Amino acid sequence: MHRFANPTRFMRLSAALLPWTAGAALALIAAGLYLGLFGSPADYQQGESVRIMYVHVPSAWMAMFCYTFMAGASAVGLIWKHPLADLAAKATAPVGACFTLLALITGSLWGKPMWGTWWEWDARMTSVLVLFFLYLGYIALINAFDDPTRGLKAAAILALVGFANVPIIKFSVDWWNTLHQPASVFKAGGPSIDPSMLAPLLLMGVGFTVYFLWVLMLRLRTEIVAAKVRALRLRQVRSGAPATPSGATPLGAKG
Amino acid sequence: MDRFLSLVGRDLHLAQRHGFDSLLVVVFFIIAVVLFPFGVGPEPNILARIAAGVIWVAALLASMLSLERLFQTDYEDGSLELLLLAPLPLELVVLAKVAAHWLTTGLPLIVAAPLLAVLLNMNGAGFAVLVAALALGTPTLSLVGAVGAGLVLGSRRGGVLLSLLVLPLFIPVLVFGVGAVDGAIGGFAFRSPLLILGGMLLAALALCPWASGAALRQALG
Amino acid sequence: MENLSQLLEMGGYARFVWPSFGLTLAVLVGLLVVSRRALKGAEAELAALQSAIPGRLQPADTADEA
Amino acid sequence: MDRFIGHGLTCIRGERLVFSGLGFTLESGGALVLTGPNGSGKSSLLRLMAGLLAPAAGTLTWNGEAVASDREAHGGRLHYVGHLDAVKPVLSVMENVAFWANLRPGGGPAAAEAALAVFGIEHLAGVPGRFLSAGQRRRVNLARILAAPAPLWLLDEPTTALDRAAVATLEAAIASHRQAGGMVAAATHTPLSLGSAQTLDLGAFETEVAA
Repeated sequence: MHRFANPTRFMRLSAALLPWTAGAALALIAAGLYLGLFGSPADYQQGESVRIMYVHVPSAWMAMFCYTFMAGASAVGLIWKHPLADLAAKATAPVGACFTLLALITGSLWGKPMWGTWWEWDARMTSVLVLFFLYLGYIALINAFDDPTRGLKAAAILALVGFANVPIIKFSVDWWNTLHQPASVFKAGGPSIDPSMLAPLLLMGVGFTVYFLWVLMLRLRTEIVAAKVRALRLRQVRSGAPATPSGATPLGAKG
Repeated sequence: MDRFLSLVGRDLHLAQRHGFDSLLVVVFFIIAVVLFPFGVGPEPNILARIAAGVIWVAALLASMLSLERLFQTDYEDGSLELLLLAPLPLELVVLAKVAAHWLTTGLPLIVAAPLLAVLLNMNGAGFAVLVAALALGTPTLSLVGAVGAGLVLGSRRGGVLLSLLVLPLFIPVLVFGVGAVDGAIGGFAFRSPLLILGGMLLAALALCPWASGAALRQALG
Repeated sequence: MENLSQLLEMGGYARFVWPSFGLTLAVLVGLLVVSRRALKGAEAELAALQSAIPGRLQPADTADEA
Repeated sequence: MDRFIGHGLTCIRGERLVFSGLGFTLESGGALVLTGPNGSGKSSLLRLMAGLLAPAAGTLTWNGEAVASDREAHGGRLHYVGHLDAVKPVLSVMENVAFWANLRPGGGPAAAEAALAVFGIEHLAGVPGRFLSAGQRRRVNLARILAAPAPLWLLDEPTTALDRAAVATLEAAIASHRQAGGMVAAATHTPLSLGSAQTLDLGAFETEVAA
């Protein structure tokens, strides 16, 4: 039973883990950046511009990973009614949206020297763009209600509906793309990737994942503290004690 | 089944008593399409090239506009609570409301579409496929939209929010709807996009009433 | 010195490579700063409220489940 | 003999724990009056009993069977009157009542007509809902529950906007419903005289705020 889900365990665990994730994320990303910028060769076709890959590809991975994580957390929240899962989904959304935006912008910066245009309506970029819209819809829905738990529940359903749609959207964008542009100028990455390029890529990928956990814990702690603040304000209102001036707080639905 | 039909009948009856406000959606559809020649110029070749896409995009926007009211009035006047408590599955209630919504908005769009195709100088080969694709696609739009309409109940800014939630989910219907028409005009296969549209309709029929029901339950809980 | 300028030039792709890395770092650092600040703000508000409410030191909501 | 039992019910609305550990037993012919200050959860309990809200903990059973296991069956055996009257402004009084009656077993136009007569609004049968006063709308909503039989009535402030005479009519309707083996749960802060009713004071189940 998680009815009165007790966040103290999470608070204790995350407090212990925070410094470690922070250190690991910084170290991994720093190592990845170093290898990516200094320790890896330029591509024989793409020259130095291939280095954009070391931020672009991990961002795109994280864009997908965060959405999957968000949908999974939403499912846990809907099925087992675990409030921490709902909050985790909520805390993930802005991080995922940031990674998606980065994937789009760095992709565009990579596309300009490679394809000659800032934006190519190729299947991958287009489906990432749609993914970005899905994130925006989720964030907008979760913030659209005066009662925070109401937004969490609605957004959880949306996350699952969106997740079910991701493969359909991907499929239709692929189909549409082959119909409209039979041959793409750019063949992604080539058949195999040199180990000297794989190392920074993987370092950045793992680094971004640990960074995500770091920010997720920070945001989740914020949500829990904010819930406590709301609970205290509610008690203040009910007991008739004088309210402290700062910030109005939405109250739960009336009984 | 009787109860299902009486639910559909009630919504149709309500639409009729409201003087078929929903037909305004068709007027919007026509105006939106008519704007394009002013925007891109009156050259027949260009218009013919973009006709299918313009008609589909306008149909998407038109059916989205009308979705906001799908559950809203019943939510505001307390009818939705009573429908939730009616002795029939909530999924059927959703399906009945979607059916009535499609009959009052989707169907008129299909009727108006060939007329607009003429205005846009669309190749005659595309007409029948356009109607078929709309007939398969617009019910899917209503079904997917019903999920969004349930989710935004009681939120601030329901209408704008609904479009943000629902339009990305409409993209597959748009892709295959336009694909079928362009295929018919260009002389290549239009059967497979039509079949995919049909498949999406079946999947939406199976899943959306359920998701929409879950949305309604949490909206009233 | 030559190495550095070579690095900065990025084989002529400098204006694509550096913005990519710069923007990525800026967004990630920005997200982190915003998240941390929100946490500090919430914690400060909680502390202010807890000291403003007389009586129990430990609020009921951190107590174990009933 | 039907039995409707709630056990160990906990209700959380938003982030507020409204009540916890609440129980009740209703049997055929019984009545339960919910009292308590504003926000103590009278409406929430009625919505919980109707199945509109899921309890955060605890069970609701009807003749020993969990209510949550078959929502449609539970919906079929209850009438719920909430704060809103569910009267469509463009439909006539008769159409409004007949629609809800037709959705349920044992309801129909004849029963709808009789129900209108009970509440003294048969002369309004052809009038569209938008012309009705608040009191008339409330009577239309109450006529709805007479138009199709259901053993359990859940009434949330049913006397709102009603005059003395209409309240007396409602009391008589409830009495005959109970005589026929029905049961009633009602939240009210105006006195509604129900003979031999149990009273449940929700103020007693009020709990500290939950996070």
